[in-house]
Formats: sequence, C-alpha cells, structure tokens
Amino acid sequence: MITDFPIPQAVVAPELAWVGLALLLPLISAVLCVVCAAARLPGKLPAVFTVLALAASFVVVLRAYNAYSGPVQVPIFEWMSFAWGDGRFQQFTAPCALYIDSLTLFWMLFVTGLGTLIALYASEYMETEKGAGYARFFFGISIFLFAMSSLVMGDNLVMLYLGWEGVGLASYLLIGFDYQRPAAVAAAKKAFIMNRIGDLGLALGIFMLWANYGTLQYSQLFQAMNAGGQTVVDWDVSLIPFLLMLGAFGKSAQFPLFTWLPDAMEGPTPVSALIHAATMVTAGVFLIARMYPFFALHPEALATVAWIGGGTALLAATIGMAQYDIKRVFAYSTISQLGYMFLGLGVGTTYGACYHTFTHAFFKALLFLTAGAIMHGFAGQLDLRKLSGLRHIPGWRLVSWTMFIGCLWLAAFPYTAAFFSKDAILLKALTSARWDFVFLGWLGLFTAALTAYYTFRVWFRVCCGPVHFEPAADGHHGDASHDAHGHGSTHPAQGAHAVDHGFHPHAPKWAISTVLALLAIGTVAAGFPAYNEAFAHGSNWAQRMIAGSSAAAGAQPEEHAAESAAGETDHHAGHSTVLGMEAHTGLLVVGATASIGGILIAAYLHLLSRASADALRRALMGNWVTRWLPICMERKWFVDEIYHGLFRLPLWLGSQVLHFGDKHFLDGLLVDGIARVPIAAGKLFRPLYGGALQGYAVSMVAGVALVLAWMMWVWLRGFE
Amino acid sequence: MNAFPAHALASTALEGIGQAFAAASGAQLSLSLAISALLFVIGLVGFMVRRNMIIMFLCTELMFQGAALAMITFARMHMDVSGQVFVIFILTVAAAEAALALGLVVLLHRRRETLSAEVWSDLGEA
Amino acid sequence: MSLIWTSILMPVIGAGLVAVASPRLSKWISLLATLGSLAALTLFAFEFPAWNNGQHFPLEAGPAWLDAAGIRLSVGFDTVSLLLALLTAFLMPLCIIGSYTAITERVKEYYGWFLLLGASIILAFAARDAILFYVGYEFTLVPMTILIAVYGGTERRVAAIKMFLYTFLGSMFMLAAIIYVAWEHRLSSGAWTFDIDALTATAVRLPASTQYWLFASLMIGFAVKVPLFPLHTWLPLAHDQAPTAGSVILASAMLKLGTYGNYRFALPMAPAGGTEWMVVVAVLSIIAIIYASLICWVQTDAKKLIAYSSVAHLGLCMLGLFALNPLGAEGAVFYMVNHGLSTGALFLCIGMFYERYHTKDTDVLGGLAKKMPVWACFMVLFTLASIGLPGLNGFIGEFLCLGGTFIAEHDGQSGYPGVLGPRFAVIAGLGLIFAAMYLLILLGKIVWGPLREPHHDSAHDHAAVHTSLPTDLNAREILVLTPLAVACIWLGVQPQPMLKAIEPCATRMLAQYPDEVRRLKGREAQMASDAADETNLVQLPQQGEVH
Amino acid sequence: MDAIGPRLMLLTPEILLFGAAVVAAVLGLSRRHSIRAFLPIFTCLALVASLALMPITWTETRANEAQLMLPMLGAFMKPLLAAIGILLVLVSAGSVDRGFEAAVARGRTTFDPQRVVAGEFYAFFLFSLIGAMLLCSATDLIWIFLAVELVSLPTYIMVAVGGSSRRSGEAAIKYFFLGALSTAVFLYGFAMIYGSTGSLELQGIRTALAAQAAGSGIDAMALAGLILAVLGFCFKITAVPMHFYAPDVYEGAPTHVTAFLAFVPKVAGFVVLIVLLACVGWTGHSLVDGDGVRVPYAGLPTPLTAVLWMVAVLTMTLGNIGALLQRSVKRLLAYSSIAHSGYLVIGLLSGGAAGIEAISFYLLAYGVMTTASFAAIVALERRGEEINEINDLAGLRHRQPVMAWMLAISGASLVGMPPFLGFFGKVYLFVAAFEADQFALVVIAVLNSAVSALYYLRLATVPLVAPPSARSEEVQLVPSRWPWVAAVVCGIGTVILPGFLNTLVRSAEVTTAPAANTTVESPAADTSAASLSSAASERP
Repeated sequence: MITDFPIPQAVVAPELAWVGLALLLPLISAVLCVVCAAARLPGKLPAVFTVLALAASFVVVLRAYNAYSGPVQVPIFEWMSFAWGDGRFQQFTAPCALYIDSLTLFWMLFVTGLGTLIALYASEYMETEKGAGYARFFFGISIFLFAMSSLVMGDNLVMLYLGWEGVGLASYLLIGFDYQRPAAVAAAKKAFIMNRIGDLGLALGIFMLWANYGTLQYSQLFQAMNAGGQTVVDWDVSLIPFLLMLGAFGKSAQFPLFTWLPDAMEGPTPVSALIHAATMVTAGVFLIARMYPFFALHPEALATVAWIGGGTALLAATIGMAQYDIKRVFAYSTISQLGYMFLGLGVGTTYGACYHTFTHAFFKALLFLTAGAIMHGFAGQLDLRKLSGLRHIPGWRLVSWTMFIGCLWLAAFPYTAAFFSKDAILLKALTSARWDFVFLGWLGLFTAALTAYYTFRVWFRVCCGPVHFEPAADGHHGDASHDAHGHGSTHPAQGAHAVDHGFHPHAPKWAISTVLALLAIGTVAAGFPAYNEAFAHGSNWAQRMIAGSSAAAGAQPEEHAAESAAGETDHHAGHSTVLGMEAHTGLLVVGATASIGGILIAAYLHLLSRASADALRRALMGNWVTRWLPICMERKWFVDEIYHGLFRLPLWLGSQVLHFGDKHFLDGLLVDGIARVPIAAGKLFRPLYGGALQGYAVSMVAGVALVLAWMMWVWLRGFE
Repeated sequence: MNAFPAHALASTALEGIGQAFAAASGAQLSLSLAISALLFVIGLVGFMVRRNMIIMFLCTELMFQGAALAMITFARMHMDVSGQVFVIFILTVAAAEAALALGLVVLLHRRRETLSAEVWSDLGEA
Repeated sequence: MSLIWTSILMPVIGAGLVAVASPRLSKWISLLATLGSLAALTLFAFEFPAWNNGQHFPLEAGPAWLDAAGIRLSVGFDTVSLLLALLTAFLMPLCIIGSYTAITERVKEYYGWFLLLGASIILAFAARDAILFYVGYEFTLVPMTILIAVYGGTERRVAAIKMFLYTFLGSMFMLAAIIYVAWEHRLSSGAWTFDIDALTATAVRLPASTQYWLFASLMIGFAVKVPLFPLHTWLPLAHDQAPTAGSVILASAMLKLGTYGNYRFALPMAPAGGTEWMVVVAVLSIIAIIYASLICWVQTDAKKLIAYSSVAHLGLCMLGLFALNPLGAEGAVFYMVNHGLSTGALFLCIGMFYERYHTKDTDVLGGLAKKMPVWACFMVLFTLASIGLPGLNGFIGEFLCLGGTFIAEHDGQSGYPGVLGPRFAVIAGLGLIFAAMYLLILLGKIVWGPLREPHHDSAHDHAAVHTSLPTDLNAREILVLTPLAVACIWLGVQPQPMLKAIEPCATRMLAQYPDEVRRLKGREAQMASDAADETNLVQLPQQGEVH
Repeated sequence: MDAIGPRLMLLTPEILLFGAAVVAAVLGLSRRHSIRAFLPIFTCLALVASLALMPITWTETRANEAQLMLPMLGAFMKPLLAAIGILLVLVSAGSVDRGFEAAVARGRTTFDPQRVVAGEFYAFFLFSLIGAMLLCSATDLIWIFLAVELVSLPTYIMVAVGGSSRRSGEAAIKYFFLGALSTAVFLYGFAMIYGSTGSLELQGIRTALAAQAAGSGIDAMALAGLILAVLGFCFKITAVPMHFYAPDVYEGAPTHVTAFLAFVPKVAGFVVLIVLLACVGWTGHSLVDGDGVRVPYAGLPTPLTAVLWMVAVLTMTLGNIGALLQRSVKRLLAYSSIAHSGYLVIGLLSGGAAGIEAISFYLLAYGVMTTASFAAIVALERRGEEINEINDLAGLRHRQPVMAWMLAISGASLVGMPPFLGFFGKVYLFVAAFEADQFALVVIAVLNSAVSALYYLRLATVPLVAPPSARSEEVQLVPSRWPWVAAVVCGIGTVILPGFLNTLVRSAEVTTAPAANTTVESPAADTSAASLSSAASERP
C-alpha cells in the first residue's frame, strides 16, 4: 500500500509566528473569563470575550490560509527538550511549535468557524445562568478551543497529546457544567475516564514512535518515512498503528469506547453541538489522517479501522432508531457518521473521510442547535412522544425548516453535500479490490438507509402532525435552569391535543435564529467543493486541501482519485462497476434509493399513520422470536451493562478485597505480628527472673558450667 | 540431698579432676589441686542448695578457701611467694565480707524472724 | 557554604526563640524563620554555579565533627538536592500560615517542632557526609512523631509509634550498610571517611555479590520511607492522624527523603548488585501503583485516599528511577518535585475544609462547590495536576517516567540499556487510568454533586461556630494556595529550565549502569546459550567445544 | 623500687578522696544540721578537687614509668568516674536520711547518731569510687582483686541502708550473695591463670601468654582461668550468665543507689576486662591447622572470642526483650543497662585500639544518658514514695514539663537517635566491630536497637503524650532541688556533647596510647618479689 508519493517537506518559518495567535487568543479569553468569575462581573461579558477571541482566531486562520504556500513549521518556545548525548536516540525534544499544512488549515477553518457561531448561540442559550456559572461555561469553551487548536496545529505528538487531554478536560468540565445533578457529574467522570483509556493507547504509541524513530516532530517523522521508512518492521514497530487507533477510537467514540458520547448529552446543548458533534470527536479522524503514512506499517491496520468504522456505524444506527430523546438520537447518529469517516479512512480515501467530517460538522451542529432551541423553548422537553406539530406553531417555522435541512443532509439526500462525501467513501469501498471492503460498502449503504429512516422519524414526529406539547414534568435531563419557568401551569395533557393553560413556549430570539440561519447556509455551502467537481468539473477544494498534506501519502495510488475528478477515463484499479452500471452512476442510483426509501418508510410510519408504528413495535415484542430486537435496540445492546459486568464490578470487588487485605492482613498480621515476636520471646524468658535468690544462683552457675563444659569438649577434641 | 551417694561422687570426682590437673601441672601437686577444686564445687553446691543464709555465706567462704588452696598449690609449683601473698589478701577480704554478711543477715533477721533465703523473693517478675 | 548553614540553622534558632516567646508572637517568629531559610536558599540558588554541569557545590569538606571516624560537617548541593531543598523551604512558610487557625492549644511547641522538622529535612538534603545525612534523615522522625502524637486525630498515638518504629528499623539497616561501605573504604584507602563521593567510588569497586547485599540493605531503609509496596502500611495511618501541616510536610518533603536516598545512595553505590534487583524492585513499584490505586477507589476518608494516591504516584516515580535511562531518571526527579507541590496542595485543601466541617469522610460531606467556589477551583486545579493533565506539572514527570520505562528494554540505541520494557510501561499506564478514576471520584464526591453537609448536632455546632472561618476561603488561605497553583502551572508550561538542570545529574548517577546492564544481559545470554548448548549436546556431540 | 614513686604519684587523687571519705563519715555524726546538710556538698568538693588533680598527676611519662598495662586508660576513666560521680552525688543529695532529717527538722525526735546514715553513705560512695579509680592503675592480679572488692563491698551496704524502702534489704541480700559467688568464680580464674603463667604481674602474665601463643598456643588451664575470670566479671557489667540479679537489685535499691549501681560497677567491670584481655592481647594468636601450618589470625584466641560473642549476643537480646514487658520504670532501666552492656561487649571483642576507644566513649555516653533518666526519676515522687510504675509518669508534661522532656531526651538518646550522644556511641561501636570483621554482631546489634526502640519510645511518649491518670496526678517534685539540677545537666549534656565529639573522642583515644614498654623486658619483673612486698605494705 505504501506509495512513493513523498510527503511534502515542511520548511521552518519563524516569521509565521502570528499564526500562534489562533492558539493564544482562546487562552486569553479563558483567563478573562476567570477574571470575570473572580470579580463577579454581571452581564454577558465572558460571552463577548469568547466570541471575539474565536472570531479573531478564525480570521487568523483565514489569513494563514491565504498566505499558505506549503507545509510550514513555526517554532514558538522550547517546552520540553533535553539531550544526554548527540546520537539520534539520545535526545528528547518536544518544543511548543506549530506545523501548518493544508490538513491543519482545513481542520482549523471549520473548528474556529463553527466555534464562533456556537459561542454566539450559547451567549443567548446560557443567559439564564447569570453570574459565575456563565463565566465558567465560556471558560470551558475557550479552554476547549485552545486545546483543539493545539491538537490540530501542534508540531509534535506531545503537543497533540497536550491537546488530546486538554479537550478531554474541557469536555469533563462542560458535561459536568450543571454540577448539581449527579447524573451530569457521573457522565463527565465517565467521559474523562474512557478518554483516558484511549489516551493511554496514544501515549504508548507515542513512546513506541520515539523508541523507533528517535523523534516526535512531524517534519522529522515524515522525513524518516520518505527516506524509505522503517526497514526492519519487527513486532514493536508494527504495533504503532494499532496503538494510535486505540487513541483515536477513545476520542472519537468508536466501538470499544463509545458509550460515553450518549451520556455526554447531559451537558448543555451548545456543548453537545460544538464538542460532541462537530469538533472534538473528529480529533480521532484527524490523528489517523495526520499519521496516515504510519498506518502502512502493518498490512491489516487500515482494514481494522475500516471494519471497526463500518461496525460502529451499523451498531449506532440500530440503537439510534429506537431512542425517544432527540439529543440521544443525534448522538448515536454522530457515532454512526464517525463510523463512516473511519470506514473511509480504512478503505483508503482520506479525502472522503475528511470531507465527510467537514460536511458532517455543519449539519450535525445545525441539528443539535435546533434541538437546543426546542429544549430552550419547551422547558427542557426533548421526548419525541411528547412533542409534535412544531411546524404549525407560530415563531417556530425557522427552527423546523432549518431542522428539515439538517435532516436532509444527515439522510444524505441525493445531491446534498453529505451525499457526495458519503458517496466518495462508499465508492472507494465498493470499487475496492478487497472483498471485505466491498461488503463494508454494501453494509454502509444499508446503514445509510437506516440513517435516513431515523432522521426523518425524528423530523416527522417533532415537526409534523397535530400540534401537541407537554412541558418537561421534572426537567429530568433538560437544562435544570429551564424548569424554573416551565413549572407554570403544568398538568399532564389528556389526549392528542394539548390543553395549554398558560404555558407558552417562547420562540428563540435573534441570536439563536441568526445562528441557525447562518448554519443552514453553511451546511448548503459545505457542498460547493463537491458541486464544483460534480457539475462544473472544477477542482474539488477539499480534495486539494487533503491531497497537499501527509494524509494523502500512503493511500491507494492517488492517480485513481485524481483522474476520477478529470472525468471518465478507463478505471484500471479494481472492478469499477457497481451493479453492472458504471461506478459513479451506479452509486448515485443506489445511494438515492437507500436514502429516499428510508425517508418514505419514516414518512409512512411516523407521519401518515403513527399508530402503525406502535402496532409494529407491539407485533415485534409479542412474538418471542423477534422480541430481542426492539429490547436490545432500546437498551443500547446492553453495552454499558457488559462493561460494568466485565470491568467495573470485578475491579471494584478486587479493590474491596485489597483494602481489607491491606488493613488486616498486611498491616494487622504482618506488621503488628512482627512487632509481637520480641514480646513473646520476652515472655518465654520471664520465669528466669522469678525472684528467688537461689534460682538466680542456679542460673548463674548453669551458665558458667555450660561455658566450661563447652571448653572441655573443645579441649578434649584436641583443640584443632 | 543427703540421700545422695556422696562418697561415690567424691571418689569419682577426685580422680577425674586430679587426672585433669595432673596433665597440666606436675603429678605430685595434682592431689591438692583436686582438693581445692572439690572445695570449690562443694561450696558452690552448698550455696545453691542450703536455705539458711548463714550456711550460704559459709559456702561462699568455702569457695574462697578453695581458690586460696589452688593459689598456694600453684605458688609451691612455681616456687614463687606472690601466690601466698595473694592468699593472705583473700583471707582479709573474706573476713571483711563476713562482717558485712552477718551485719546484713542480722538486719534482715530483725525484719523477718526467719533466716531462710526463700522468704526474700517478692521482688522479681510474677 | 555559610548560606546553606544559615538556611539550616535559621529554623533551629527560630525554634529556640519560639520556645521562649508568647504563643501569639511564636506564629510570626516561625514565619520569619522559615521565610529567612527560604531566602537563604534562593540566594544560594541564584549564585549556584553548578546548575548545568551536575557537579556538587561547594566541594570542600566542612569542619571535622569526629576525626576518629572521619565524619565531617560537609554540606553541599547538586541541582537535584537543591531543588528538593527549595521545595521544602518553599512549603514550610505556606504550612505555617496554613495552620494558624488549625492549631489552637500548645501552639508554641507545635511551631517549635515544626521548625526543627524543616531544618532537619533541609540538612538531610544538604549533607555531603553520610552520617550527617543520616542525622538529618533520622531526626525528622522525632518532630514528626511528636506532631502526630500530640496534635493528631483520634488514634494518633498508634499511628505515631508505628511510623517511628517502622522507619527506625529500616534506617538502622541503612546505617549498617553505610558504615560497611565506609569500612571498605578504610580498608582500601587506609582512612575513615564518610564523604558520599568517596564512599560511592569505593562501593562501585566492590565485587558484585557484596553489592547485591549492599543494595538490598540500602533499599530496605529507603523503601520504608518512599514507601514501596509491602512496607507502606504506616503511611495511610500517619497521614490520617497527622495535622494538616504535618501531612503536607510528610507527603511532600519526608517521602522525598526516601526517593532522594535511592537517587543518592542506593543506585550509584551498588550498580553491579543493583541491576539484579532492578526487576524485583520495578515489579514492587508497579504493584504499588495498581494496588494503591485500587484501594484508593474504595476509600471513604479523603486524607487516606490522598495518602494511598501518593503511594501510587511514588511507585511510578521509583519506576522511572529503575528504568536506568536518563529519560526515566529525569522524569523521576521532576516527579519528586511535582508530587511534593500537588499532593502538598491537596492536603492543604483538605485541611481547609476539615477546619470548617471537622470531618474528612466523603460519605458525609459533599458538593462543596456550591458553598466554597474558590476552594473548589483550587481543589480541581490540584487534582488535575496530580492526575497528570498536560499543561500542569504532573504530566511531564509522569510522561517521562512512563517513557523511560517503555524504552528501557530497547537494545541501547539511547546508550542506556535497561532491564524494564514496554510490558512494565503498559501495566503502569493502567495505573494512570485508575489514578484518573479515583481522583475524579474524590472530586465528584467532595466538589461536584448536590451539597451534603454533616448533620449539625449540638456537639458540632459549637465546634463549627468557634472557628471564625468564613464559609469560603479567606485571604490567608488563598495566599497559601496561590503560590502553589502558580508553581504547578509554571512548571507545567515551562519545565525546560528545571529539566536542563536535572539532566547532567541524572546521567552522572547512571554512569555505571550501561555496562552493568550489558554485563547482566551478557550473562543471561550466556546462560541461555548454555541451555541451548546442552540441548545441542544431547542431539549431536559438539566437536571438542570447550565451555 | 623506682616504680613505686610514679605509681604513688598516680594515686594522689584516690588518696585525696580517701581522706575526704573518712572526714565525711565523721561529719555525718555531727549534731548540727548545717554540717550534716553540708555533707553532699563536701563530697562534691572532694570529687572536684580530685578531678582537678587528675590531669596534673596522670601524665604520659609517669604512666609509662609505672609500667601499667594500658598507661593512658586511667587518664580517661578516672576523670569520667569523678565527673559522673559528682552528678550521682547530686542525685542522691536529697534522699539519704530524708525521713529522719525531716523528723528532726520538725522536732519530733532529737538527733540520734545511731539512726543517721548519711555520713556512712557518702563514705561508702567515695570508697566505691576510689576502688573503681584504683583499677585503672592496676599492675597485678592482687591489686585488681582488692580494687574490685573495694568497689563492690561498699555498694552492698549502700543498697541496704541508702533509702527507706523495706525492699532494699532483699535487694542487698541478693546483691551480696550473688556478688560473693561471682567473686569466688573470678578468684578461682585468677588462681588458674597464676597456675599456668606463674606470675601475678600483669606484664609477667602478658609475656608468659605471648610465649605460649608463639609456642603451641595458650594452654587449656590459662584459657579456662581467663574464661572463669571473664565470667566472674560479667556480674559486674550485668552480662548474660551473671545478669539475673540486676532487675531485682535495681528495683529494690533506692533509686539514687540504683543510679550509682548502673554506672560505677559497670565502668569498673569493663576496665578490668579490658586490662585482662590486654594481657591476652588481640593479636599474635595463631592456629595450627590440619597439616601443621601455623595460621595467624586477628583478635582474641578463638575459644575466648566465641565465649565473648555468645555473651554479647545473649546480653543484648535478653536485655532488650526483657525490657519490653516491664511496668516498673526501674526494672525497665535495669534491662536497658543489661542491653547496653551487650553492645559494650562488642567493643571488648573488637579489641585493639578501636575497641577500647569505642568502649570508653560509649561508657561516657551511657553514663550521661542513664544518669539523666535516673535523676529524672529520683527528682519525682508520689505521696512521699519514689516513682516505680511507668504509668505514674503519664501526662507528666502538664505538671513537670522539664522532667518529662529530660526523660524523653534520655530515652531518645538511649535508643540511638542521631543528634543525641547515644547515636555516636553506637556508630563508634559499629566502626570498631567492622574493624574486627564482626559483621554478624553488627546486624544483631542493629536488630536489637530497633527492638529497644519499642520500650524506649514508651518511656518517651508516656510522660509527653499519654493523658494523665488519677495516680499520675499526685506526682510532684522532691523537696530537694539537686536531682532536678542533675537531670537537667545530664539532659543538656546528651544534647550538647555531640557538638564536642572531637574533644571527647580524642580523650577516649588517649586510653590506648601505646604502652611504651609492653614488649621490652621490664626491669621491674626480676625484682618482682621486692617491689611486690613494698607495694603491698603501703596499701591501707
């Protein structure tokens, strides 16, 4: 798989140090937020600082993008570097520096762009959290942006690791933002610990890289790779991709370590939108894209990525179908889409994966923000069964139609941006030489249909049908802050039509509406690179960005992807027909049928006759053969319970035993026991001091006699 | 204690000790050395066995005399007068001890009517 | 030289003055004494010439204390001992300010003994003479025992006596080993001396078998103090019963005496013997990491939890030392300093809420973020520092220690082959996950979650009332925690100067180890090949191969 | 004849003390209370005067002319005995005849010379000290025998009469009889030594034994004699076979006498053992192995080393583990003194210059530490009775902080905590042990020190930390301030003296300045008869 496609060599450019501002600005706004909290300044000052800082860093990235000519390494200051010899393996350097190449810019553009929009959205969304809480929230957001930029723009893997754990910390602080609720605190702890497991894999991968290449800086690593890479691939070198993979799956919530993402929905919705949908979860994809050449170190490495990606996509889609909480559904859809991205990376199209990340970031953020608007308006109500007919309620028209756009993109409706990005992935899979990639391709298509079904299940349930809403009775998982005014005159509504005695959902104000509009436009705009390529046969901007970086190297011979952009010439790699038709048109047809089919089924079950959906569920539950399906899907395939049983319980029991052992056995028996030995010996000799004069005399004489007897015995033995 | 076959013990002890010393210091004086050793051992055993404090003191005197006799024998052997000088000092010191011992015994007798040493054992660990 | 002695004698004089001063005045005298000692040390650090060459300064021997045995009062620092001494001197004033309200009766004795404790720890770090080191190392026991026995919690006397006996037994073995090496030196060079460099030079030349026992007896002494796995049972009891300031100094300075002892005595003095022990001791430290982390998980008492966590953290620090390469050694020394800062700060935070609620039980108490936000910020910062979050000081030490262990087995490309390997690093890495788990559980119970306060029965009320402390931290307490927070962040962001300073010392300590390890591996390879030869001999007779 | 002059000069401090003792005996009987009260001060003055005389009289040249076995041993031991003697006088100042004097002061009884013992007590005190000092200038076995008896006889009486407690009689009787037994044993040992070497002169014995060693090895009789003598003197230093009396006698005797017993006889015992073993010599012995090849080895002859090794190990161990069970503080200190004798015997075994120096220095440290702890106990009383239970000392800190700290410091120093004097004593002993390749002994000593920490820590923490109980509330200071002064002086000594290690150790090294004429055939030997008779005549 290794191509001799050389990774472009970075040139050291200290004059570009101003790009470091993108890193520094969020840090400054974080410090300002701390000052606001300490000085208890009223108003939305923290929000202002954060939005300005993020906007400024977005401008900096834009300028950097304009001034970008080739990969650049920008040293800022020496963080960790020492050497105990002059040999290649006798120094350990991890400077605080930036490595700017097209992949970095591609990522930073949508990270900072979305960050600014969502920060603006949050300024209104969190307004009820006046005082220290408000500042604490925006402190978390700023810290997150700082960590994400250091992760993406870092010059070496230790900077990446700094960002990696930094985003973990930010997600811990923000998920647990509403610390009064134990569920939020537990979710935050779970998120951090699962990330930590992934981080361990990443750390071990970093050590192994240093052990084998002597350096952790990308430029030197890629140089080593270009110079023929590792000649002798023994066991510890080929383990590198798997370790990096473990880190990526931990952070991007893939199969083994994904249960923390749905629980992360406990956090406020802007957090879910920014961190758990758009930016942080893509860190795994970025890592594999950045270190793509190293995934050639083991033949089966990329195949594993593909399999896990495909598997997670299907698993998450099945669970997503059976959830009733809008944010949970979108969370599982995020996991499923991430599965697609890893499938893309696995089958070899880094362009497909990265572009899908790009488009997904936009429409998933849009969906989450609309869900947030609904929660904000309906006092924390997110249950599908308790909300419907949003479209007809005055003031909510914008929210429902922006949600519609989001759902269309998520369902990969033909000729939407997501369609093209998913198409690129599935095309590569279906036309690949390996049978398992083809199978994964078809699996991906089936999952696409499921995605379309559950996306529109949500839309039809919430936005269409009779107008009916019940405020969240206990604000069980919505923002506790909202239930303050939600309690008004709540009483369980009877029948389909809600009897609203004085409870009026308040429509979103200007900030949320403008952000939703902008994001909708953004989602559509995200498709332009694909439209440009598909219709106007121009160059695909995204493709150029990915091809210019290390992500491209090591993939399948790029000429296949490049020439596909230059129209239909003979495809000589793999069999290039899908279902007998030519690759592209074939996939267009199949993709369209999958997504439209899904939408139609959803329309039938959830728009036209809702009762039939419940009837279907009852039918499935009734017959014991198919009973397991709905139960498993609703209960998330019992993954959490399995983890609890497999790891948490035995460890907890083990620690109880150890604690008991430490206190009684090690401390009580051993230590105190040894301390009692001399006392026992003392008791042994006690009778000798009975007090009788002649008793002492006898002992004394016996002592002397013993010595003399020993002397005589030695003397008699000839004293040799 | 007196059921002990004293004479048998004495005879066997005599030749054993005599024989031991004979090898070391010339044949003819071995007898007196043996006697001195016997004196010492009798004093020792008497000290441990007899209850009466005065008898115990006498036994210590006996031990002293045993040592003195050995000293004289060796002086004779080495034809050196300093041994005998030593004995004179042993006698003086023994006399001093006697005075002291009887003083103590009288002091204790006044406190408790008995002369037996067993009475005095309430010090010591239970 | 005189600056060092001022930094040692200043607290002693302070203790003397405190004994005669009035209780109210004694607070200020002790504060001035500790600040004076810190000032003297920082002044010395500024003009310390040997920052980057790993040498000792000043080199000349001090005045003779006991000529017959060649004991001299020679003091001198190398960067490692200077950093640890600075850490102690830095924490002393903070502890004293921290315990203004904590200690209400027998105040004078408290400060007096506390100053003596600080003085003897600095003396131990400064000593260039083995017996002087032993005097400083051993005398710390007396004030610590009194601080725990008089000012401690409920069953304080048992904890104090156990600590004293445990450490005393261990250090007696160490004393015997030191005197044995001094005697070997006398045999070879004719004169008694206890100068550490001279002893190390002699010890290195000893035959491997003697070094084997030498390393063992030195190790026993320091393993009790570190505390390494089987010998750690005294630490949780001592921490649980010690007053806040006592816990801080016990955790941050006294445990470092154990690791510093390893760095200064055990490893350099017995390289040949040491390499055989390396795997055994590394396994012990790994067990310490996992064992202590698991026990932390089920602890309900905050202080005991932090005590077990320092057993785990120092297990990792020792692992770094036993990796036998500059990366590991560097990380271990860096870890020593940072563990002192972050764990000391954690104990101070726990002390602060103990003063307000008089309970350390996390079942009864919780959700303090609501009532004490400023305290919560500090608590979160220090917990994250000790979890090892990048950007804070814990990370660098942890990362380097793990890295050092990981690359230890590599066939010496880094010029320092070691006996450990990736297997050790992976298991130690699990310890990091557990570290995150139990510390976050602690945070989840105490800081986050709904506010749970111990029910205020009458007994409690009068206790809570009379502490004039406001609900959240007052200026004094913030003054105590801010320098620590700044230090944690500064060392996390800018570790470079300290790493550069430690590096020459680490390499100098490990000078003997590369060829010792190669010899050990050579022997193992030889044994392996012998085993292989026997099997060959069985099959086909070798042509006259002479073994 | 010429040897008498220098020897006489060496004895001037003893002669002065002897005079003082006689005067003290007489003063004790005077009717006027002021004179009787002056007695302890008079004794101290006498001791101070003798202390002043010592450096003048005991010079290097004079010691050599006197052909002593270890010429400069006295230069260190005599001042040590005198100095600690002064402190011991202070300790006993208030408590001799306390009951009777108080009655006379209150006028209940008129003064009756029959019932007062202060005079005799101080006289015997000085006699015993004189005995110990004389030992340092011993030149022959007779001198040693007489000096040892002069040490022990007065102590029997001091135990009997010193205080008011009725158990002192029992202690005295035990001490007397077992003392007499041990005296008999070492006398018989002396006889056998004389028999084998043919001379009572230490120099003579030394040359004879050296000749035997060079020949076919020291003969059995001499070895048996030496071993009997060593075992006999084990009584004096409370070493294993002969240590059984110590706990009872220390507990029974009044505490100020116990303080005396814990130090002076022990110093005397070790001086004698050093001198005797010096006759045998720690070098020059060799072993004829299987095929007749003479293999020289260092240290004492193997049987003697083995005996001393067993004595050292058993004494340390039995002393330490015995002390763990004690509830009485005096018995605990008794066992602790047994244990310390065990450590000191290591010095005997190591022998040579290092061993003797280590013993001398350790005796100094031991003297200061033990006197500090005994002084603190004497300074306290409960309802007029002396303190015996450790629990009576609970919470002493609240009422008598100084005494509590003195007990703690002496306890810490006895354990061997570094900054205090005891630690350097132990270090010096370990150094000596290593010199003689006695690694096993060092390890055993290390273990024993750790075990000793168990009960010394109790001695230190009970007064400081334990909560006061009903019984311990009644503990207060004795009317006389002198024991309190002695305790403070010794306590400060253990803390301050480590600062003057060099001066102290250098003085200890003096003990082994090479005896100028050990090898040269001393002129005095041939006229032994004449010199002997003259020496004997002028002795009192």
